[in-house]
Amino acid sequence: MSSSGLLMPRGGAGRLVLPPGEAARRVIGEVLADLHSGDHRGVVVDSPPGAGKSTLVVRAAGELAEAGEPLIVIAQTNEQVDDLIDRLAQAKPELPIGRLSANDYTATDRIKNYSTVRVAAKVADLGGSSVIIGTAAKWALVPEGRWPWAIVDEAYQMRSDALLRVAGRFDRALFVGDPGQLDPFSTVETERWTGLTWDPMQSAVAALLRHNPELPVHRLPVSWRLPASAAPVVAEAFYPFTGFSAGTTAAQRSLSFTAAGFGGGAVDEALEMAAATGWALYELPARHTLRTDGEAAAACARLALRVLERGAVAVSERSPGGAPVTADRIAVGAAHRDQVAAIRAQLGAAGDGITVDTANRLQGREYDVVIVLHPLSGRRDATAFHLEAGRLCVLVSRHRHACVVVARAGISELLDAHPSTEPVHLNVPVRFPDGWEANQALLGHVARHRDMNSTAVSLPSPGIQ
Amino acid sequence: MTSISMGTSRTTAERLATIRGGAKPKRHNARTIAALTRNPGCARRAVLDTAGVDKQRLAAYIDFPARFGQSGFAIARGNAFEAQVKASGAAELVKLLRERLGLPIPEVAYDDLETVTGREKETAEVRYARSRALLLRAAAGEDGAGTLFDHPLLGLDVAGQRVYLEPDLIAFQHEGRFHVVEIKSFAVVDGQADPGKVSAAAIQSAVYVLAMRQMLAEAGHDPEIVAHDVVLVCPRDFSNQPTAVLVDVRKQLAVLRRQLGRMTKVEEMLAVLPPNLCFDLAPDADGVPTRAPEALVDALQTVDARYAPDCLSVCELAYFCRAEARGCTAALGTSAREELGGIERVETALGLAKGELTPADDQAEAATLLRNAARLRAEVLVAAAGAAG
Amino acid sequence: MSTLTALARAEAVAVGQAQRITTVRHLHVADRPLVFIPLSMAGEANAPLAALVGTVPDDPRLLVVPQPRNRDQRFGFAAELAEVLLPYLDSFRGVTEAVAANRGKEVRYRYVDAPQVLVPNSAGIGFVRMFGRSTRFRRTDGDYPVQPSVPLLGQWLTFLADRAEHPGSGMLLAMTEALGLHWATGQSALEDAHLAALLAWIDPADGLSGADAAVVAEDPLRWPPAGPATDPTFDNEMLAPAMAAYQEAVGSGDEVRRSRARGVLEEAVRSQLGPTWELMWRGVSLLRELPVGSRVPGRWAEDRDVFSTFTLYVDGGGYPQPRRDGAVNAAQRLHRLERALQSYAVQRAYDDPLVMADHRLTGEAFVGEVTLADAHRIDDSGKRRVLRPRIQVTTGDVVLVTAGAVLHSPSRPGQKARVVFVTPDPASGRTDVVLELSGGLGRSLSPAPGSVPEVGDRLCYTTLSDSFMPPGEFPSREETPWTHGGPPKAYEEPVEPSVDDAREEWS
Amino acid sequence: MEALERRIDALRAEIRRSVVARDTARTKGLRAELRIAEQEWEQAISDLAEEAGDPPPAAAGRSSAGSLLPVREQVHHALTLLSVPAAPKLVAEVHAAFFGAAAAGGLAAGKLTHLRRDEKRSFGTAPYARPYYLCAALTAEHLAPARGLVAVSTWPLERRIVGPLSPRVDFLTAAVRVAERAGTVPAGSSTLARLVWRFASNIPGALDIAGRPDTVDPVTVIRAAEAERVVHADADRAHRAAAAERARRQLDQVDQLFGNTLRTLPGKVTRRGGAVSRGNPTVQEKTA
Repeated sequence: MSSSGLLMPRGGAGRLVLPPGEAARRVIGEVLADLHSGDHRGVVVDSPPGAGKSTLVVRAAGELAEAGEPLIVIAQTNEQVDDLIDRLAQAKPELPIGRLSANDYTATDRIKNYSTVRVAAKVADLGGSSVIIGTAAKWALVPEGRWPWAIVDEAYQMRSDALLRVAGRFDRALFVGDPGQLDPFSTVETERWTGLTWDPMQSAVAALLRHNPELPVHRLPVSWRLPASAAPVVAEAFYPFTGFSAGTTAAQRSLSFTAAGFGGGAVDEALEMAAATGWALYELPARHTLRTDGEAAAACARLALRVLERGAVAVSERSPGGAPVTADRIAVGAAHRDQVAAIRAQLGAAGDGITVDTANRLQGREYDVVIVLHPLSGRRDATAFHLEAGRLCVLVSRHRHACVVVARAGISELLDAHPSTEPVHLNVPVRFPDGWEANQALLGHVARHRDMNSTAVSLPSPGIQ
Repeated sequence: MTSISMGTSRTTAERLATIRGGAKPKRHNARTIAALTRNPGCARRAVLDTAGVDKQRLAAYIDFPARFGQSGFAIARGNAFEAQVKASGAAELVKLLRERLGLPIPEVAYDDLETVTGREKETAEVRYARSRALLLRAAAGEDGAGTLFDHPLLGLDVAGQRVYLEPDLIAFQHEGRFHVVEIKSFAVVDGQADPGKVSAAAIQSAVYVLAMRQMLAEAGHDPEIVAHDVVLVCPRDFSNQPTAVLVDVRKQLAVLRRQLGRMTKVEEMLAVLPPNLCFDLAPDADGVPTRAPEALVDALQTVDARYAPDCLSVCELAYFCRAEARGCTAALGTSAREELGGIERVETALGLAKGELTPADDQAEAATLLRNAARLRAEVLVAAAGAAG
Repeated sequence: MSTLTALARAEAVAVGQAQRITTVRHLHVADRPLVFIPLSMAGEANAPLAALVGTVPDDPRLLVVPQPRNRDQRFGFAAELAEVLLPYLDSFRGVTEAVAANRGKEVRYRYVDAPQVLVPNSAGIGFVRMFGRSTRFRRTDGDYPVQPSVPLLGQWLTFLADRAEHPGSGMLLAMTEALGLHWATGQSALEDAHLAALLAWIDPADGLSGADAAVVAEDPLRWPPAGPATDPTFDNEMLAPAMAAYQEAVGSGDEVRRSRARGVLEEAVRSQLGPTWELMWRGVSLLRELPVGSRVPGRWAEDRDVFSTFTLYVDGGGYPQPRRDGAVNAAQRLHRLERALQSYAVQRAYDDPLVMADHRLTGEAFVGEVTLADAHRIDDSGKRRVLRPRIQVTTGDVVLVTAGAVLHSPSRPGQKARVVFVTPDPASGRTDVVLELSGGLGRSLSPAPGSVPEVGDRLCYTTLSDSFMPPGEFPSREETPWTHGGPPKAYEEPVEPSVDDAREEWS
Repeated sequence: MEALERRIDALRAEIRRSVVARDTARTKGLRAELRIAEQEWEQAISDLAEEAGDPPPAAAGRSSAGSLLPVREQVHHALTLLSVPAAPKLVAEVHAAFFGAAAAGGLAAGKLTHLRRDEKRSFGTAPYARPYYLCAALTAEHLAPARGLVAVSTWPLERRIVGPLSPRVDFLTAAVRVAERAGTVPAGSSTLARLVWRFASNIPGALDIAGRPDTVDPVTVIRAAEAERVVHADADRAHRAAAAERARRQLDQVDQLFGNTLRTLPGKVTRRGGAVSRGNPTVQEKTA
């Protein structure tokens, strides 16, 4: 446990003793102090959504490299690798950076622009780089070499076995990630390893801490992404024991529309609600549907397009004068790939540039406005997949301004009738929050942002029993 | 329906007594309370359980006997193991608690709460009072207030009724903190046990934790002094030696609180049921229920069930509900129903797939999917038959 | 469950009989499988009660443990089982074949056939695993010595149980799962775990619908459960009295009485095992009737490889498998299982158009006709000119692949097809997909004959690929990193049977 | 004969069905029928055996089971060795370890439960007619018979009374006694070694590192058990003495030996909680 825990607001905002900027700075200072002290083989930093994880990684990498400590960075996807290189190269224009890549990787434009960045498939070809960055999958193929330091980014998305394969490459490591997001998974179903501290199917951080419980765990206390309207809600539902607060005030962020809503009806009402309060529930009549519920997909698309049509403008600490919410600042999130395909089809050419993706692939991303197709919408019964707290957490924590949840009525009843028959395994730490509880908590909040006059209430609602 | 005005003049308890009829109520215990969490969406089960109807007898009488039953071997083994762990002042348990939870050497006091006065049969009230007195004394942190309490009798309010629970367990207290110890005879082999059995044990233990917390809270103590970690004692590997594992039952506690809270909604459920609804199994002189099976079947059909194949392993009435659900996609399992586009009936799904039925508005998407599937299936099977022939 | 399988279940309900969900058989059925039906004692941790075992339908061997709580009898059962199983395993250690290894630089040998053990259901596999666990660490000396065959049996049972976890392996199969892989019944997957009910749907008795036949099959008095758990009323009403009578007869010292009581006991358990024995062989012949998939022999060859390797290990006096996998072992095994699972799924789809249809329905594959073909197209945009033929495939299937995706065709392994354009035609409901081909075209700038599909060809393209995936690298056990507890200490991963194992307290 | 066997099979099947159906009346009737059929079958079998000239099956076990006298002696031996009230199972194990399980009929644990009732009846008709009686241990709180314990009447009341610490103290005392005796037996049997080991494995510091039955050292066991007993002894002794004093004042001869079962004693009124009055009292069936 680190002393920074003392600064943590318990159960949400409101009790922060320090201004957010100062609280965050202190934690980062403690993290760096722990790194430099050399007292620990590993340091873990839990970072809630938008709490400045990348900033921390870039800063730690820069400081370690400048101190002359050869360093590797292990990320989980190629996109994350490119993101990190982009930010690090900007922050440290002199720093020689190596990008370890697969043979068939072609550097993206944003990487090509940096003269300090070299790309190669072998470590030997990256000599002279102070920092070498690659994916965990790529590092697993590096048979030798040992660096004094590693930074493992998105460590909660990494599986324990992936860490096992790369851990021989470093003496000490900084592990950074968001514990509230989706756990890694395997296509193989087996209980062979459940209960083992080294169960390869758990997250890398879980394995690390079960073997090294004495390692310091820091928590970044402030979300710079989530607005004041969302941080307490997300913190309470998904980070019940640690919490975090918003780095900005309600006054610093606002969303408005330049074009008036003509005949948009329920869609416009939902958007107005979202602009005013940060949340909206766009509720469709109760019905059991296919996963690819056409009506719901259409609603998601309509909402996203309407944000563009109405010329939404976002005012924030970054652009106090307001910036237009362009297509690349809008995302639609869903649970399944076929839902994504259905929504994309509904968006058509008008929605070019709007991101539509599954929760898994939205992890770590950020937008101004996010439309969420609720994973339980239209379902007759919930499965562990649909109830997973991490999935919902990812979906409702991507936005800087507003989140509109699209759902069919009846989710609350569905949750009530959900049987609790989960098997229990010995010696497996219980994961919190429970998906059921988290779903109830979030739904409870969002339901207050449902305009009773909106949605297609004129249609008869069959009701779900 | 017609009952709403009637319902107001009768208390829920009377109403439930009518439903039960002349038969004695089936008693709740930790297992039946735990069972409430298994299919909370089923109104049929909720009504029968709340009224205390003997579902197994009912199911058998209408010719859909449940296949439950416990082997005498399993019962004997369970009792023998429990006796062994509790023998000589629970010597084996003391050893495990010393090893697992660092119980200090002086903490060995053992109070047997099963007998109070040594009589063959003691009333629940007497036993409950003694359990309560001793546990509260321990909660108050009195000197020499005891460490191990065997067979405490606990009480819990279920649907507005007090239910007594007799755990086969030992409540154990140290430094003002209570733990529930649950002794089970399934094996822990190399640190793993049957997850279904652990799950059942966890939810039963949670019932006891809840009951103890309720008792303490009523007496003005902090309920949280009953730990959410229960001590599960099982035989290790293939031997008879006990081993102890801590099981975190926080999730189970949340589930129980939720479902017990829901049970008060039984009034709403009863309000829409016929006022004369009755599942009377009272027997005549020959031991045969006086009501005809057909009448009971009729009564059952007035209460909606929510059948899923999982019910077969947990609910005594499942075979009846399954027969009733014949031809429903639900009977094929929840995932099959989902894959069939949530269409209720099998023949509808097939009709839509073959294009023989015109889909209703809300079936259009499912119909497209089913037609596609049927087309592919037919195409491949015809080709395969052609190749074979 | 896929929509196609769900639809087949719906059809089964309507027709009253199980429906095929594959066009071929996806597993190997041995010429001489060993059928093994274990029963265990209720309430005990995997205590064998009885078993019926054998390779010939009309010659099952009955093994009975008159007092399952008795330790000596339990290992006596193990020794008896070893008497059947070990010679069966040995019987495959005759003829070997040479296999090229290490890119043809080396040769290794494998047996031309391998054992196949069939149990009724997945709980039967669980029994094999647990019985392997309880026997492989037994010692042949010291306290409670067992016969040398017992720990050996334990190693083999553990080996088989591990193989059963391996997707696509056929060395230890559960009959319910083998049948369920090929037929969809009109009941739920949960009910399919009941062997008698499952077979009642696949092969209902004359004049009965599958549903009615299954209800009959569920009556434990007519069709006793296929084990390892016995019916509780059987335990209480038949087995308990028979055991007690046997116990008493033993106590009486009267040999005649003892053997009579044993006869009663054997009759009782035989009555529980016999019906399942018949069902097992009916299942075997139903499976044999299916035409075998073309990639099945390849997977069986892998089984034979693994069997050959393990015989060498056992012959060399290898230690019994550890109780639990160590950190490195666990990661390696997960990697192997994931690879096997993926390749098994792809192979089944490639072998079987009905399985591929699942992927067509979800848009991961499509079947269509080649409507345009430019076999000689040269791509000269790069450093050197390369042959990149293009074809257009027109399909009525749902197409969800997007431009840039790389597809494969089961009938043209080794050739990649990159999606160039996808053009749906809403009017006809058909979609044109333009593909650019690479690989498998020969070495020159003009394609080898037959290497490019021609107009009119009907082809399947899919995102599934069965190309070789190189295995991952792992640290050695001694190099287990500090993040995973460091190198295991000797006592954490005991590989040798310890005195502790012999000393376990028994009832 | 075959018809009889078929009938037995059919009856068993019917019983299984009626058990599942919870049809108790029918099950009872069927069981009675089955018993008769089985007796007929037994008879037929022995008739057959006699016809064939086989000797009639030995009736071993029956003859000795009729008398409880030897069992009584055995229990007395074992309890005297242990010197503390003990559960029937332990009594049986101690007897088997030291005196062998030779006695015909054995010391089946179940039998001992009946024994206590037998003894009480005997004492009631002719008090002190026997040199000792197997009697109850008494709970310190209510002076009621303690569940599942047997004691000897010649012991002082203090020893027969059990308070909360007594089970542990008695367990440790028994461990000492058993280890002492085991130390005097040359090359003790493996049953004895296992008994000592079972005690030792629940006492801190009583086992060596190997922890095996064949390496248990009685002296170590005694030392470890004594060390722990000292921790609890004073409190336990005081508690027992106070309760014994109360028993001598309040109980008659019979109750002093067999426990008070008729009333709750004055001075120890059980508090009746307010929460007890509602609902139907339930004694839950055992969950295995």
